[in-house]
Amino acid sequence: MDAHTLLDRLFPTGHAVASEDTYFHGSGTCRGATVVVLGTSEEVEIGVELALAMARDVLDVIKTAPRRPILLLVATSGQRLSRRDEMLGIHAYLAHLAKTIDLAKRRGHPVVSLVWSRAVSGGFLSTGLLADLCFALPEAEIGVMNLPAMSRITKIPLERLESLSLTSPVFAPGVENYLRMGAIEAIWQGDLEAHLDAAFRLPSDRERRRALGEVRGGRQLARSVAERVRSHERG
Amino acid sequence: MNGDWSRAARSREGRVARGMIAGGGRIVSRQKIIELLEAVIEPGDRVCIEGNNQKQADFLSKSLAATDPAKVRDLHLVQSVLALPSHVDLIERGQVARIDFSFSGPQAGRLAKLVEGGRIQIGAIHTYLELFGRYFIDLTPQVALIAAQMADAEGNLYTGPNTEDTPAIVEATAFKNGLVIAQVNQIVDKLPRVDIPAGWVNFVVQAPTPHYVEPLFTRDPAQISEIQVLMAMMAIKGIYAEYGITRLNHGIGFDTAAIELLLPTYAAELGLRGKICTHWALNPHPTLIPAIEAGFVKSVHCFGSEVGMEPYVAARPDIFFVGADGSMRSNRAFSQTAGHYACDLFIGSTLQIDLAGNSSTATKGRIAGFGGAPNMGADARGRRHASPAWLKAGSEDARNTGMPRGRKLVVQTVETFREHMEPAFVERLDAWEVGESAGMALPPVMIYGDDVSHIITEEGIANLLLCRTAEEREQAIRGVAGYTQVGLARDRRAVENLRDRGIVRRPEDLGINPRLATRDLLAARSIKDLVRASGGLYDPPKRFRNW
Amino acid sequence: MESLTFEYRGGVPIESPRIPVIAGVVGSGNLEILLEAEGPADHCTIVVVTAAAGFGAIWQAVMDDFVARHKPGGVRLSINDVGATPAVVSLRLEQAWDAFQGGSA
Amino acid sequence: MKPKSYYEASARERMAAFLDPGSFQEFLPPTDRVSSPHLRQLDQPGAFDDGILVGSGRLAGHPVLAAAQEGVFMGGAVGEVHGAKLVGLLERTLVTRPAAVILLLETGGVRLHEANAGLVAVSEVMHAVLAVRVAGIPVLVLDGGQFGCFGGMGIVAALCDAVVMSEEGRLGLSGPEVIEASRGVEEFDSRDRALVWRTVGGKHRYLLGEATRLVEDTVPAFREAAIGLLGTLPVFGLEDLEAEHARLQGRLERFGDCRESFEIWTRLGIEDPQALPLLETSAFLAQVGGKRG
Repeated sequence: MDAHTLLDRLFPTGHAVASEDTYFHGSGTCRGATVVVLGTSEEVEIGVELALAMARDVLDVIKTAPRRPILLLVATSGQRLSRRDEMLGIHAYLAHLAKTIDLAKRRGHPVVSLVWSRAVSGGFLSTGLLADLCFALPEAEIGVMNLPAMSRITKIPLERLESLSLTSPVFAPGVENYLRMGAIEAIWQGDLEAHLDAAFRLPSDRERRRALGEVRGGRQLARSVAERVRSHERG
Repeated sequence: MNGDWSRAARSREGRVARGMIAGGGRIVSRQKIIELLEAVIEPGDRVCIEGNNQKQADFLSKSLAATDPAKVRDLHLVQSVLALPSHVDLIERGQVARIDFSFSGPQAGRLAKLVEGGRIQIGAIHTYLELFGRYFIDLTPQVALIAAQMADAEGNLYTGPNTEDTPAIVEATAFKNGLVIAQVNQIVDKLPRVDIPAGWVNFVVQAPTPHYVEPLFTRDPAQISEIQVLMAMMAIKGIYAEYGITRLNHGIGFDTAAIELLLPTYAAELGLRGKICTHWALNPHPTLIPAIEAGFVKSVHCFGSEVGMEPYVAARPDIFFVGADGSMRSNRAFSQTAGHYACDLFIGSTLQIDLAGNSSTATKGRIAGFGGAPNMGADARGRRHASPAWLKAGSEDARNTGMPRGRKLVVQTVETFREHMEPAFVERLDAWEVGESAGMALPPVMIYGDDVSHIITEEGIANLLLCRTAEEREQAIRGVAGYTQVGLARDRRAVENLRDRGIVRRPEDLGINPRLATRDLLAARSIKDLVRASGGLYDPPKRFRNW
Repeated sequence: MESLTFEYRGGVPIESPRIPVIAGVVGSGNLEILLEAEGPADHCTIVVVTAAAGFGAIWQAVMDDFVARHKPGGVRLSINDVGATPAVVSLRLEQAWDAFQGGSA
Repeated sequence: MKPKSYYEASARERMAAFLDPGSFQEFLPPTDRVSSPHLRQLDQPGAFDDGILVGSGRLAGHPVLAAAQEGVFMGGAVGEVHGAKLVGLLERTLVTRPAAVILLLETGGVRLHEANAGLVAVSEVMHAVLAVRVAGIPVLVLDGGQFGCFGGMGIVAALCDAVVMSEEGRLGLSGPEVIEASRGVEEFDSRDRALVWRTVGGKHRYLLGEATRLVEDTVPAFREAAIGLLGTLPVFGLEDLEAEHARLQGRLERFGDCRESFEIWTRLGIEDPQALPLLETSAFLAQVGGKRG
């Protein structure tokens, strides 16, 4: 699916989105409400320029359109792998983007993200995962590293990783796995407009993903361990 | 018999004449180097391609491996190392019939395959000094391909800090009707000093890139373990201090680097400054810098230089052998001689030690050789001058009866298990099998057991000098072999008896608390600390930096 | 990976109470040892999880020596190992024991 | 004897020497054996603390919460439990309101053996750090360990109020080895350590303004710097982010075409930039003065 098809399905009554290469931003109308759209396509690597451009748009939305819902459409193969970007401090650019999204949420903008193609590592951390709620299309790919590469680095035989990944959601890429982690709230099929409309009404809080992860059997310890530290009696 | 006494001399004249045509003069352009080599080398020649574990005549070696195998063939290589891929390429191309060498390090696996496949005959694997000796007896090169830093237009050479093997090779070749061809990094109007006179050199070529130099003796202090610190404490307190070791050589490795870095701290606390480790035969190890700066060291003569140490060495002419031009002079042959005859102690590590104390670094599927260790790690039977350390060791040696004499201390320092739980102590050295599979007349032993005076492990020190019988010797070795099979099979009572006699000594017997063996004792814990200690003079290769 | 358990009796009961100590770090060629006051007063239980399988006999010998040296009673040692050599294991054991006795790790 | 090197110390040694003596109280200590449930099935030994210690203590008398990652254990990488301990500590802050939270980070980022749980955990750490700052409690990062601070935790560091680094510290997103593996040695020669350090090391990060303080590689030096930063007030409004935006935009405009850190240092107006890597920290600070990006 290309970005236009996606936007048409999300906003069948209309959208005005400007596209600059692999980054698009604008707005769409969802059941009569205007939604800010910020998205990437073609599995772009997020480098310092793109992170800064996105942060600029988020700041502008905060200034010009108070409390307007924001939809992040995520398609990224991760952060840009380049010595020059590292030299310039790409971690700080992605952190800045994250801070702007966080500020938007605190200023009353509901923020929802949808992974519609790929979402990998740093690119995902500083965009989609910052949303109140994160959704995915069934054909999306989410992960940190493919199993052959993981096998090379960890020196664990590929066959072992492959067979374990059939039962364990914890290391192999996959939308279903992230659903079980609690990171993906739900997978959207069928009427995307209806899903989007409902998403902006759903409650969300910081601990929801942990709770979901536990209920769905993906992260059985994260919630309880965090809770034990938080409420530890000494100190 | 009548008299044609100049056949070899005429042969050289012929070669030189052919070379002058092929190369277009004494100073040969690099484009013509292959033609030159094809013109001057004859089938069956003994050829030496200079190279050691540091500098390499790499351009000439590569050029030789690009000559026409129909013209340049049946060579007999006589050289210190087979370290470059091009050395082995030459053999694979079928241009070499036989090799006599000392060390093959990185190419050890490829060489083993060629030998197994019957593609090459090995004359012998020598020590450096031994091979240099044979240059002057029966393995004199007809052609020597050498490396120098600079030449002038006449062909005088400057070898600089990395002189290494050059004098030995050139001396043998040039004065026995051989041909000397030098690759240089630069051709200049005036040399800083003349290391090799033009009259001993036939052709000079400027290489496209400076000859390769390996920073072989650089050990990053960050990688020294607490166990190595502990063993270094034992070496200093249990051996250096007890014998009063002032003249010595250290093998390469983290074990000896740890000793060097404990001199200004631990040894100084023991009051040993000026009493031990004053005179060295040693490459300029960066890890020796703190000891030099602390005033521990009076003199160091070097086999070769070390990448990045040149400015520091040049700024310490009271310590190092530095020419009037201000740069160091090294000489492997002389330093090996010094290590053999003028030092009271050698300490180094190994991969395997057997029950008699024989040690070897030869492992299956590799033919590596030992370089200089066997000369450093051997009692010099020809030594006649006395020193307190030498006399004390001699007086302890249970085999010395009758006529008093001294002996050298030869110390092996090993952790009982290496990485991946490979035991350092074995019933039978791999060298037996290696020797058999390579068709060698002898198993490749690095240091023979009867030359070893002490073995240090994390468990303690075994003094083999004091052992009266082979059985005692075996139990002394088992007694420091830790949890290896060899160590576990010890006779515990016998070992305790040896301990009572001071033959086996534990850290606590030496007054050393292993829990105090921490990296905090190291005078430098990083390469940067070494740079600091040198006052910024040491300029380490970039791969060793973390700044 | 392999799990090994060693049980010893006849130890000298430690003076209680003792604060648990940890020595070392789980990393290549290294190990962590957790020493706790636990179990019957003359027992010493040692549980080793090691990345390097097949060295049970060596672990046994190292632990036998440690127990013979200190006669720990009412003590549990828990070890996570990534291929530490016996030299390192022994050193960490001594460090842990020393700290357990009230010294510093 | 020299003071304890921060670079060489273990997480536990750092924590003990960093906080006021004897003040550290650990939550979920090793005796609780709260370790990774995922490593064992991949034949990897776990650690009793899953490579991170979290707890409370005092810094120059002030109550603080603190966490320290152990780089030697799996490169300090974040797994499910490791991440949850960090998240729990940060959230505890909102309840106990200490003077600051101090993170002694040493990490390659997400632990591959439990990559999905790790990635989600890092995102929760990000949320938590921001929540703590919004609550008016400063979050300070110390970065001077052997494994540096990379991956998602590099982003986390940049979310905090201040970062204290030593020259030995490294801070970035993708590690040099990762970039070399996927883009080739021409892009980033990870074995050229001098290049690595002038690209992501403490001095360069200080010059860019990404490291708030640059200190000598000793635990006491880190401690002193952190004490000095205790009064830092988190600022986190729209204007602050606009200022941050302008700063990052300015950096891109000024240095975006540079291929080497030396060029950046030259443009900062520093004399003899080639000499900077060799300078001791104090000499370095004197040489660069206020010339920072």
